[in-house]
Amino acid sequence: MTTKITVDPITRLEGHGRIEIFLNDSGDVDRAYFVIPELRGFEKFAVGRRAEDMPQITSRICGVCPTAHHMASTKALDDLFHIEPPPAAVKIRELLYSMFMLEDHALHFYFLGGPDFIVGPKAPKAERNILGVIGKVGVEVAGQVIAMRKELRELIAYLGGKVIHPVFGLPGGVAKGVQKEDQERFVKAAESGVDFALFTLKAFHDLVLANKEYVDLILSEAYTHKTYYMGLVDEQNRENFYEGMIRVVGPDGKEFERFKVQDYVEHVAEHVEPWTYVKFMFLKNVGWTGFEDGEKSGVYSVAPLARLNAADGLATPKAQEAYEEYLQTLGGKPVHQTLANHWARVVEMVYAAERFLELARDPEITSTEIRRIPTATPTTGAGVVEAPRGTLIHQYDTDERGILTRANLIVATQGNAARIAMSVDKAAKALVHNGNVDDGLLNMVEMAFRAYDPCHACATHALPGQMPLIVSLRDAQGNVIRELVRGE
Amino acid sequence: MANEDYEPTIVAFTCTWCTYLAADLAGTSRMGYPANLRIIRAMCSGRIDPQFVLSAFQWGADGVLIGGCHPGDCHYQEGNYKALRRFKLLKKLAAELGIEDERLRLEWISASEADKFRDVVNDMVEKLRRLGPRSQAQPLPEAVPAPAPEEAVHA
Amino acid sequence: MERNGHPKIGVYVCHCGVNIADKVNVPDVVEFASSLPYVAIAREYQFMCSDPGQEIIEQDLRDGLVDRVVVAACSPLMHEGTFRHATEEGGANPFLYQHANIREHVSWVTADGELATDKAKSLVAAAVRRVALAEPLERKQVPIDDHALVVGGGIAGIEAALVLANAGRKVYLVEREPSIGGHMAMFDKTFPTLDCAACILTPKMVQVGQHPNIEVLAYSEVEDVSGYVGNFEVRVRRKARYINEDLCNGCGLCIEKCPWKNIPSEFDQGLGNRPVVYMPFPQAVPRLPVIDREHCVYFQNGKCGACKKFCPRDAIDFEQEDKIVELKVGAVVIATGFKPFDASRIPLYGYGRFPNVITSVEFERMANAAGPTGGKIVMKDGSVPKRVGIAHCVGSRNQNYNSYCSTVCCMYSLKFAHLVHERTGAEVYNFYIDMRTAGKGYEDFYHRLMAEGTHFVRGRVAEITDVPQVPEEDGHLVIQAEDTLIGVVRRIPVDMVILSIAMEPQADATEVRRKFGMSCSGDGFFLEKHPKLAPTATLTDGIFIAGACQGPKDIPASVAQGQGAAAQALSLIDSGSMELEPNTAFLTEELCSGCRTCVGLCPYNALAFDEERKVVALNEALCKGCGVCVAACPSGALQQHLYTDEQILEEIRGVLAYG
Amino acid sequence: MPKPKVGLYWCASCGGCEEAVVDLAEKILDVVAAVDIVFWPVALDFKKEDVEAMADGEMVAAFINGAVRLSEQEEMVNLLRRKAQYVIAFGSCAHLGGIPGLASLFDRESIFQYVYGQAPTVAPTDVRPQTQVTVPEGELKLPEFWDKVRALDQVIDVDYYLPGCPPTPKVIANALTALLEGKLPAKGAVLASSRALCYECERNATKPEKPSLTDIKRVWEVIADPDTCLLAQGIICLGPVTRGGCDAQCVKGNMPCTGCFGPLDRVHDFGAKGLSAIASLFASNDEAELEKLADKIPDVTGTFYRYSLPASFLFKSRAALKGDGQ
Repeated sequence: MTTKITVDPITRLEGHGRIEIFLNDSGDVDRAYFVIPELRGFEKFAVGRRAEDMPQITSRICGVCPTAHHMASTKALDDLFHIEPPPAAVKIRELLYSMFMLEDHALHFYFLGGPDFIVGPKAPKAERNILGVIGKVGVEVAGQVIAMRKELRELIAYLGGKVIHPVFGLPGGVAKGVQKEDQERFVKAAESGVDFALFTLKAFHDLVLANKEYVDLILSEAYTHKTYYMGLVDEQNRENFYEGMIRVVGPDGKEFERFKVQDYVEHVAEHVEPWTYVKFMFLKNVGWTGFEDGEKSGVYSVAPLARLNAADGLATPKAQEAYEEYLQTLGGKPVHQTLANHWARVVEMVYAAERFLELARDPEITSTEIRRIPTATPTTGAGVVEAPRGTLIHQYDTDERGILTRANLIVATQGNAARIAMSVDKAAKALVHNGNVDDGLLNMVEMAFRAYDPCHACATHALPGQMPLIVSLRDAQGNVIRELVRGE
Repeated sequence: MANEDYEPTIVAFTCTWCTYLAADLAGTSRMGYPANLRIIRAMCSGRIDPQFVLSAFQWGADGVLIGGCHPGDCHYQEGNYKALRRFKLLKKLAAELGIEDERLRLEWISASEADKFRDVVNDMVEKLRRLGPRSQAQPLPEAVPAPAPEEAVHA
Repeated sequence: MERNGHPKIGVYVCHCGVNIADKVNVPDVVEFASSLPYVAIAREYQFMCSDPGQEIIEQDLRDGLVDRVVVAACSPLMHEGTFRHATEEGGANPFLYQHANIREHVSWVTADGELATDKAKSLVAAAVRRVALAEPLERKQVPIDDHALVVGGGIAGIEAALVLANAGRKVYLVEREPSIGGHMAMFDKTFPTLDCAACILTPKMVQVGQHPNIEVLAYSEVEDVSGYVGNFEVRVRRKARYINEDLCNGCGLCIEKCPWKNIPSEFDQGLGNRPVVYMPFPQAVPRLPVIDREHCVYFQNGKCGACKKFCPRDAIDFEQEDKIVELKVGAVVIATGFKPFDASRIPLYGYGRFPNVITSVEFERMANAAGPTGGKIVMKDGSVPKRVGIAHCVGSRNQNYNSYCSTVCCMYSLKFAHLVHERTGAEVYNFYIDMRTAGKGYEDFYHRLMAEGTHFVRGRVAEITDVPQVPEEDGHLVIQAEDTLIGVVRRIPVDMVILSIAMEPQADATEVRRKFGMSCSGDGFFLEKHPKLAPTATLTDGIFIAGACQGPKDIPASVAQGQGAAAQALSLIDSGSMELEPNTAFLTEELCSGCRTCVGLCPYNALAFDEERKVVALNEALCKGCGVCVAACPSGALQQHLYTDEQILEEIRGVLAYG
Repeated sequence: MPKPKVGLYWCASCGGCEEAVVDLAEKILDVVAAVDIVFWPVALDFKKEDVEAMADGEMVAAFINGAVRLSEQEEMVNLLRRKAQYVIAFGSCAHLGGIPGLASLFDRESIFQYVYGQAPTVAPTDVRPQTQVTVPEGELKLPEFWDKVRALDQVIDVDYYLPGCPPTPKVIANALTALLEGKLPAKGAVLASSRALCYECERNATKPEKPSLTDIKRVWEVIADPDTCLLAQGIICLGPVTRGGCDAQCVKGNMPCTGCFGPLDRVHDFGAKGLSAIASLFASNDEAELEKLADKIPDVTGTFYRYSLPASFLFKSRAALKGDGQ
């Protein structure tokens, strides 16, 4: 029996995802646990607060995707106060939201998740970061990434007051609109956004799809799970980030159910495990049978891969093209390969950019009709958006003054929590044998969950994909025989 | 109240021109009242900053009494009304935080109302005795003490 | 505390003889004090306020043993000044001083010695913590206006005005009625000497009227008062008399010619009539008539105008309107007097039902030679009473009305008994609870009356009725009372009853009190600064009180107070300038955001927004030191000298840190 | 000469503070050029042991964001305190407790009960996360979830504070410059404006000379004029109470200031002071009227203590009592 090696006491830092791998006597993986050791209780201290404060309070759940929480919360307020925002307000909200999705996806692709592919999974760790990406795609592109991110965030701040924790959302509309003289700036940003998204798509082609090794990796069984998939769709079942019906397709790709967010309690439920603070989402109408694949298991998945599975198409031309090619290459719907998330994310970038441009050009966004004042008594309300990392639901009950009596939040990453745990377990089982592991394993395992771009800021503190990972191997007696750690 | 020999501490913020004098008059008139009261004098009840009230609670007061001139009698025209404005909102905060009604009082007591002053003190002390120490009636959480090493859980 | 380096605090605990030491374990407190941070010395002494007591403090300061002082003794309102002075004498800034009140707030109100000692300790601890944060301050000097205002032209006010005027000060005397004189002008004789009121009052009224330094503002009322000690600004409403004061020479022709002469005379308590154009009484000062607009036909339909036609100097001015005059004065003497008790509030006494039940004030007018009956004491039908009852304590010493003793009733009732006896030979019955004749020569007067054969029944009058129970009561008023000396209820038939009614605060006492920032005692009379040591001063510097507005009292007492109050006002304004308590607000401009939260809160407009510098500007000269703006200032940019947030928080810590 | 070493660390935070650093955009490159980042768990692969290996005070500065909620955090910040010459509380959570500090209103039990029991979507179960649990394969552990949230200076000595939720790039950049040029103010300073927000707010010009509140409007009850002082429009804006330096971002978004930059130097309790200032503006002396106005501010706690509950008089350690004046 090897003696315990402690590679890294960053284990002392809570709020980090943790993987505990138990080996059996033969040194093979018995079970790998993916542990999220943090909880902040937002749903509890939301009680007693004024409803109108929720968009700002809940955005503090996550400083990376505050806009998603802010928007889901704002939409919950529309529902709560029984008020329909004027068309211009809806467009301004979606305009801002498209910018946010584009910017967030770009951040992940270039800075966080992307390096695995662009630089290559086998590349030395030191290169697998933004600098490595720059090396591959060239400095001016990196400059573009930074410049575009800056411009998009400035425009978000223009409307939202602040880019981190914006303040524009109100029941029945938005607090601030677009000045006529500034519309051109939005259009310009959108145009370069589209170019940039297409460039990124091309880069993905050249660097990833052109490389058989990568494609094989994507398609490999170790990274495949057959689960249900969830996403927001419009009337024609095309993907939508901002509004629509929640659609669930089965492992067979057929529609399983389609419902309004107000009915979410009838369709989704949370499973509690004693060894992690995160609650695992599952489909109520299938039931929880454990961390399992297949249509008998209520486990479902969210985020880009899931969204493209749940939708029948995309509402903008170039994105639709990219979508079709994506399906072709991966053998049609549904796509079960976890690593395909990276590709799906690029496809969504194109959609976000195109939608951004449509709205930026729309004359109505400069309208001053951006608010309706609620008159009905607030009761209960639910709101949903597609956060970069999946379907995000906020639901509030209030008293007649609009003071919260109950809050329930279904955070995007929760939707993937079960599948992430399974992916990690599966990768570990596939790669660890006879108790021997190497850093390669670590990266492979990390890729298994990084593909989801899990925003544990929403449940923990770490930035997406940046979550330092600790793997501890324990022998049958439960002794830690090896600990491996990934910072970045 | 479980604890028989429990004695509440009350901090009173009083206006120089009325309630403080009422307290003096209670003295010159040898009116007896419980020793639980600690008077802090300001020129006007309008000087009493809610910060003072909360700090008094934080630093161990079981009750806080603010004493001002009767409406219309303020030596500075309307200082006591300003005190009233703040008191109304402060009361709401106290209620939200579970600080019982009996613990925070605003009373108009003129310079000649020594008896009223005594009665208010008696009444408040009585009620607070029944209520018991705030720490057990409504604990204001202390900062969490550093856990002993063995209980410190490491992931 | 670092701000003051390492302060050396001296703590001095006073025994106040036994007043403190009896309850508070002084040595224990001293020992406790010496254990406190920054305390260099803790001492005790019998009487800290005595010269040797103060000398202890001054010596410690001079010897450099201490640089800040705490005295634990009586109320700061008693001796804070004393010890600040001692601190200054010792060479330190007087405001590096903190007072702990362990007498009024501890030893005198706490039964248990241990608890008292504990409480004293916590107050001392608080004072020590607070004085450590005390900052040296300069007192501001303000000039004092040497004009004085006297409010109320009764005997007290008259006396005060004369004292001030004779000292060469300009005095404004404001009187609500058309003439000065007050209640005393209505009286006939004064006890116990029985000299006629008019004879002693009138000369004084004349002096006032003619005094070059006195400006009489009769038929006028104070509208409002602003400013502060030494610099009051008073607005006075001069009610329209419809007489041009400059032209009128008081010949009285208008009064004579006025065809409407049947208005019940207020001065005569409605026992006699007066014309619409009238002077309240012949010796009125100023000698100016008034036109009673309410009853004047001219004002009703423009007819008549007889007075105008006949006035040789064309002094009648129907167009006249109320005028507001603004006065600047350094000191004010309030002598607004009292209001007679309304006897109809006691139904059982039948006042208002029985024509021959009259009040003491009505009797005064009746007995007055210048009065409605020319001094004859007669019943409503003009006949002379054979038996007269005098009921004492009507509205006094009675929980239902006024629990206090009006102090003068016994004496004037005796006076009445004498006058009735002297002028009608009637049998007189005095019904009293206790005979209170404290005062020089008063008891002799009582004996004199007993010798004159006045009947004294010891017992409060229960009822006055005209329902006879026995034949001899027929056609008479019957006074029923329990004679507590013999313990039987007696019914005494009389022809006339005089009710000795109480003295009450003026109906508008509260209004006046608020105008001048005074307080009232429980009975509603104005509150003196100290019941023994400052009976004519008030809690508001520069405002003094005299006479019955402070509480029931007789003429000599009122006169004495008038003179006393005047003397105090005089010593104030003669000092030419005075020091203000430096407890004003101050602004740290670098912290001010110009949010203006404070601006609307200041009642003295000491705060304004400076458009140039985009911050608030504070005019400390206008600040009175209430601290309302300080409590509101969201930046903490406004603070108050002697009461900074830190100082008060430190005191709060102090009272809670111990025990 | 070697570049000054700095470390960044997060406690209980949302990641927004890290994003704020990234948002320095091109400035970040100057910073990276000027300093040597030796610890930044979120971005760089340095380990605690690397920190332990440092000499005491080897780091010039440690920037710590997030409130302190767990024993591990306490341990880590104590370590950083030893290794850094300056500890800088970064952002509202470290400065005052922040929005997660509102959790201090409830105890762990009630939070667990709701999250794992009463929440409408939770499948009925008695299972609760355990700090120590035996699974078929062995033992698993979770960190303890403490009752109360603490601001950084309630755990360790703090030299400077960078306010804001999150701090704005300008504020961060100024602080870094001050640090690098050795132009830091006196210890304990909050590195932003010394005046309240109104001073830098363009709308302050439109405020009346004597502001007062005759009525109070909640943000959704009115369409706020985009140029007029929000307080003058009856909307509770905490600009007067809140430290400036953010360039009135929220107000530019036509929404009121909610106080994330915290109190000014001479204010001891943000919420109490804000309450005092706002209530002082109530335009009435009538009890009933005042009740009405006060009722227009439901959730007084959340309104005035949104970012500062743990640092308020309500939650400060009573140990402060025995100490000398703050």
